[in-house]
Amino acid sequence: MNYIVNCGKKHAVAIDRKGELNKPFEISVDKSKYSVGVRRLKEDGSILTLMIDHKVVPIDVERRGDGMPVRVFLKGVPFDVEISKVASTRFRPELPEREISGEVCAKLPGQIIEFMVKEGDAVEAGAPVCILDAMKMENEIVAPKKGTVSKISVETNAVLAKGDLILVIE
Amino acid sequence: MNYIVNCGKKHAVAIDRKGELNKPFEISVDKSKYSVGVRRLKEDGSILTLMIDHKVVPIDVERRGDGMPVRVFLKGVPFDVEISKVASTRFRPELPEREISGEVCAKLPGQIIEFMVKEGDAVEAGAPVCILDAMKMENEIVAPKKGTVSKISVETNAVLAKGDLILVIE
Amino acid sequence: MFKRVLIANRGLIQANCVRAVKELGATAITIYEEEDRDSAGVRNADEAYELEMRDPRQRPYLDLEQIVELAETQKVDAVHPGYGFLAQNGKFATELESRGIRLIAPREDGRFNTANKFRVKVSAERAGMPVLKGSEVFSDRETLLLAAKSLEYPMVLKAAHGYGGIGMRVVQSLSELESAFDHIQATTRKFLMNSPEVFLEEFVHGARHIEFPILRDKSGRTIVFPELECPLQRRFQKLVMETPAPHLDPSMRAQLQSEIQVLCDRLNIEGFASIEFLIQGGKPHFLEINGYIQPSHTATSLLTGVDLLKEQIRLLSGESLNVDHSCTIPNHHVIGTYVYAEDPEMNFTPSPGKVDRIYLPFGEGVFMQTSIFSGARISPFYDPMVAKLLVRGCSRNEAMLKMGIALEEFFVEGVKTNIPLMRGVFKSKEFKNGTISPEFIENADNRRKLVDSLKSSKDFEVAALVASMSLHQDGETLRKIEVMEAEQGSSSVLGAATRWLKPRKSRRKL
Amino acid sequence: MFKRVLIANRGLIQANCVRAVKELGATAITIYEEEDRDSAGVRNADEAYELEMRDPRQRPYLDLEQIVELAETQKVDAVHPGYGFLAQNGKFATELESRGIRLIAPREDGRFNTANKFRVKVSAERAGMPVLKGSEVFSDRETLLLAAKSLEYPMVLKAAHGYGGIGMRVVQSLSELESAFDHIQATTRKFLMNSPEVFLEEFVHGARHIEFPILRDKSGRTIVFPELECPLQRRFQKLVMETPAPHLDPSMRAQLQSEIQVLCDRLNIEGFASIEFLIQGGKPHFLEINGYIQPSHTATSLLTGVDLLKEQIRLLSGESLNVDHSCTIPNHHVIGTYVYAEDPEMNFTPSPGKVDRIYLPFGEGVFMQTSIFSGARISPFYDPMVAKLLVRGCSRNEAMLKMGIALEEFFVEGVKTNIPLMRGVFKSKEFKNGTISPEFIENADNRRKLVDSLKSSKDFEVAALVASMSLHQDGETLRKIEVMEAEQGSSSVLGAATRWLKPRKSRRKL
Repeated sequence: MNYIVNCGKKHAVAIDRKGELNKPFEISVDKSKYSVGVRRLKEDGSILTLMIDHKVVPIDVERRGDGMPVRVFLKGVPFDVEISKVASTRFRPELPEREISGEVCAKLPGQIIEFMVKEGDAVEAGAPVCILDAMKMENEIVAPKKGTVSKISVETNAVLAKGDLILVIE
Repeated sequence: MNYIVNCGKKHAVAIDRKGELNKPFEISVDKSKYSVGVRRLKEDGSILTLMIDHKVVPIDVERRGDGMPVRVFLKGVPFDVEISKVASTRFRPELPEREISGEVCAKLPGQIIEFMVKEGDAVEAGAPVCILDAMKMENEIVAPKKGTVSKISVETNAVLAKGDLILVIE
Repeated sequence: MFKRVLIANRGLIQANCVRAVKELGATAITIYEEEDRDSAGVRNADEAYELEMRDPRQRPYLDLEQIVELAETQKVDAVHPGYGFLAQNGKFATELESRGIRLIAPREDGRFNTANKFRVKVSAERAGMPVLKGSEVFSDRETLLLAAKSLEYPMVLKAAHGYGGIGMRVVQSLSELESAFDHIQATTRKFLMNSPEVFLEEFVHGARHIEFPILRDKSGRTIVFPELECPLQRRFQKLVMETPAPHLDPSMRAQLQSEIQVLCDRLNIEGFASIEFLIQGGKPHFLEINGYIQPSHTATSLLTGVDLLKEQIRLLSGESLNVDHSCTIPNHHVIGTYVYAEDPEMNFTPSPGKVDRIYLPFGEGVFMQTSIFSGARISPFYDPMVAKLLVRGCSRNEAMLKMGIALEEFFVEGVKTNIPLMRGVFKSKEFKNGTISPEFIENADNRRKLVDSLKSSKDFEVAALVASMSLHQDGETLRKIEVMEAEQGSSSVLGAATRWLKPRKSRRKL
Repeated sequence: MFKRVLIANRGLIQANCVRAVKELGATAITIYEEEDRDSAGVRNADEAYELEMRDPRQRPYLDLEQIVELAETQKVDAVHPGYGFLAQNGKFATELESRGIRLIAPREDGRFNTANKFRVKVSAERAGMPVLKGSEVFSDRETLLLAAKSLEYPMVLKAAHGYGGIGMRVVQSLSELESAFDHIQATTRKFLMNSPEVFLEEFVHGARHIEFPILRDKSGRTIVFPELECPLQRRFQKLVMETPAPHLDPSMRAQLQSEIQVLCDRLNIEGFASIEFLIQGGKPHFLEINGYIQPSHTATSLLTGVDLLKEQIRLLSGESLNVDHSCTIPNHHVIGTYVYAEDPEMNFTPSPGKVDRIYLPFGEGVFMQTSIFSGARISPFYDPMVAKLLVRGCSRNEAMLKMGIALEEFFVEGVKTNIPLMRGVFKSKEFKNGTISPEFIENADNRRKLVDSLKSSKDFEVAALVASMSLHQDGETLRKIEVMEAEQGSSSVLGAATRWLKPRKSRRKL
């Protein structure tokens, strides 16, 4: 399969389709050739460790909602990536329109120490709606879009887990 | 429930039947009273850590084939125990006769480097039957009982996991 | 020595205090809240007591009443507060003393040192030390506006009883000054400072920050250790520690060591303290005295072989100093790096959560203090420090080399850390020649440059390769599932493709 | 310096060599067999190559041909053998030299030191050192019987090229002597010794075992470090290391240090070596020269701040010594404990397997070198050392205290270790007053006594309590299952009672 990846500059990546996960892959990036072995996998099948030209490389990949990689970490060092073309004989992940959700969730575990809005308030995109206290730091949480606060689902001083719903803007 | 346990000397242990796993138990041993909380459990339900009178105690228990404890480890320090009486309103584990098995298994992972017997040989209890090489050390494995070698199930140089069957004496 | 000592803190300092108390032959008693129950300090203590969450707005470790109650019912004869939390709390000290319990904190003339930055500054000035230009103390807005007129922006607003970067703000303008004032007044209560008093001080650009740890017993025997430098901070908290300070003229070290001796005698300090200076253009300015042992002092222990924590407890129990003076002259070089669970790319936003993978460095001259492990949960409620990495070399160069390699080996996944950033720091010219300023990495561009300096052109190819591999791998996984399901109708591996069946949230947009 | 260095070993020494080579700015290349693929050394190396298992009777790390091949194809200019395996192998050295590749092992007059114990003994005698009464070398049974007549039982039979306890036996009688001879002749091949030559030596009862590590460059500059003592062994392998040796008269230290200087000049040694002595009744006897860095030397690095591993590589690359002599006089006390995955109750039978739980000690003056973690698998095929725990104190007393507490905090479950036994050792009068003999714990009764010394009468009550609890807990579990099944017919938790449904084998009867 062939990929065009923006990372610093555009790179053409070709992975041999006949590659087997338990044998090293022959992968070419532009003019360079790499021998790549898959060393460790997570339960969900994603890759934890690669062996690239006899060097162990722990990796992590951040993905967009649709599963496309946006960020790669090589032993913790981040690289922004954008896959601009996937030439495949088998699958081509479709990229749906992403619409901004009005759901405001806790971006970190912590405690809500103040609300700046109440239900029914109109808010501008980017306006602060509440303060989340996490690790001695007060984190301002802002409205993701313009609209009206239709629902506040927690109370002041509530302790939240990452991802808990705080309020909804419609 | 009441238990009589030989450990150094005989101890009378009484555990309040109304005890709840998530609350501290009131347990008396002879004249002493202990407050005991269950801190961590293994998946199989056995206890990993106790909180005994406000002290964290990592424990491990070795059991006989029938499940009766024979050895207790307090943070790695071994104590021989024998439960001589279980006065229960609910269950009383039965202690079946234990007959010595003629199955000889690998007591350690390692490699069989030599057999002293072949199928059909008569052996005395305690006679060496093979050498298991583990960690630079040659471990002599002896016959658990008098009898005839009815079956040798691995070959010389075979690499064995702990518990693998080596041979059978009948 | 004390018989029963209560350690009123958590994390690394808790475990380290428990160890020190046990080495001194006393009973180590400690406290914990529910989610810290499996921590090393709790595990190793002789007795550990769980605190109730009596007030949702206040963490149990700050629950002064509850802790004093426990100290009394458990009949302890001393309390070690660690640092932060109640370490500088006057009320806490008084409550304990009134019950005949000693708070392990430095004394002045036998009284608890209320850690009043301003009073100490005045004493230092009287002792003939150069201090920073600044105002008197006050707690009302009117005086604030007046005082501000006598200094230039940027200036520093300090709470008289602030600690560890709390209650200290650099301000560029009057409006910033006023909001900083309001903020400090507000946080005074939250962080249990002893009074809302503040004062203003000139801001010294690109100054170097050094401190001299000292031990002094009640008969006045004193050891002034070699200086520590913290060349890098963020939010007034230390990221790197070095001892001795690079490029500090030995004669200045000797001079400051003797001036400090004078100051300590004058204040009649007993126990452990750390005397801080700002150095600009070769000129030292007295800054403050810290009355508690901080993570940075591990570097001094490694350099000198003196267990500061243990000595601090011994001295405050009334025993006398028996450390030999040879350790006041440095014979090696020690560098330490603090590792925090936070995201330098997001201006050091805390990154609590579960550690998925961790690789720790080790080897000759490489030392770790950490309690994290694969699977550990990092609390969102406390200081996000997760590890101290220290190296010792025969020279600063050797130490820098060791730190560079150790940070390459050090890898944590699941939470974001400053490890990659610090790799860049120790590779940088600025750090090597000692011209890096404490604020250097407060600047987002500098941070980006440091991390980018780690990337070879090959790395970009590899990153592109990895992105493609991960997508390819999804394909392989999908195919496997199709095959398996075809073969045995099994759906046991369906989880393998979850990200395709129900899209995951991107971890990137925080 | 070398450009590309191949590290031909595994485990802690592999990781430590990789680190040292990287700190020296060279490319660190290493080897591994399938089951070691996730180890720290492999992870941190610049390049790692998996070895094939070409012969089921020989571990790949001993596969001389394969490793030499790799060294050649990868164009390395030096090979670090670590210790054990190929460290002392003459053939390996020759094969490499013939390809222009340096083996990192000490030289005598520029030649590879074939580590012939007997030849070195002769040189030492010529240099005027006291040596042990013994025979010439021989390799035939006739000479054996003759030579035996000239000594008394017990005596020691040594292979001229043995190492690390291999090829060394204490014998009590002629029959033991003969079987020991056969065993050594047999193992000569297995452990790749350079020849089947052996010799006999008197056995010195209750002697103390000390060694002086040295560094020497090609121009003859030499550092003789303070002595290390290994007061406790089993199967001739070290369990405890201490530096400096307790109760060694400083004048004897100085005298031996200068005699060693003479011997090294005479042999014209280049690189790292360690000179071993037996001390009995205050009288030293030269024992042998070890040509490789052992785990024990970490203690010397901690005491002196000199990275021996790094210096060894530097010196053998032809660079010159630049370590300052201050480190030849000890200013602290260091104690180290080796932790092995083995069962002291079963006469130290190896206990390989999976680590279920592990708690590591840390804190001021407490240092660990280990690569185990919860979930780690310990190989049945190699030396079972899993960790080195070191402490540094201002005095031997402080160091012993620190070691005692650190061992209490140190806990490993899943594999048996010598940790509980060592807790007993450091509590014992014998260790404290330094009268413990190296063989002390070879005796099963002594081992039992040491472990029993840890048990308070309360502990027996607690053990009884725990036994009852575990049985009670089974009951609770069963009841839960009954309830659950009644409620929802769920059998998901049935595993919880497996021990009742299908009895488990007792782990006790090995």
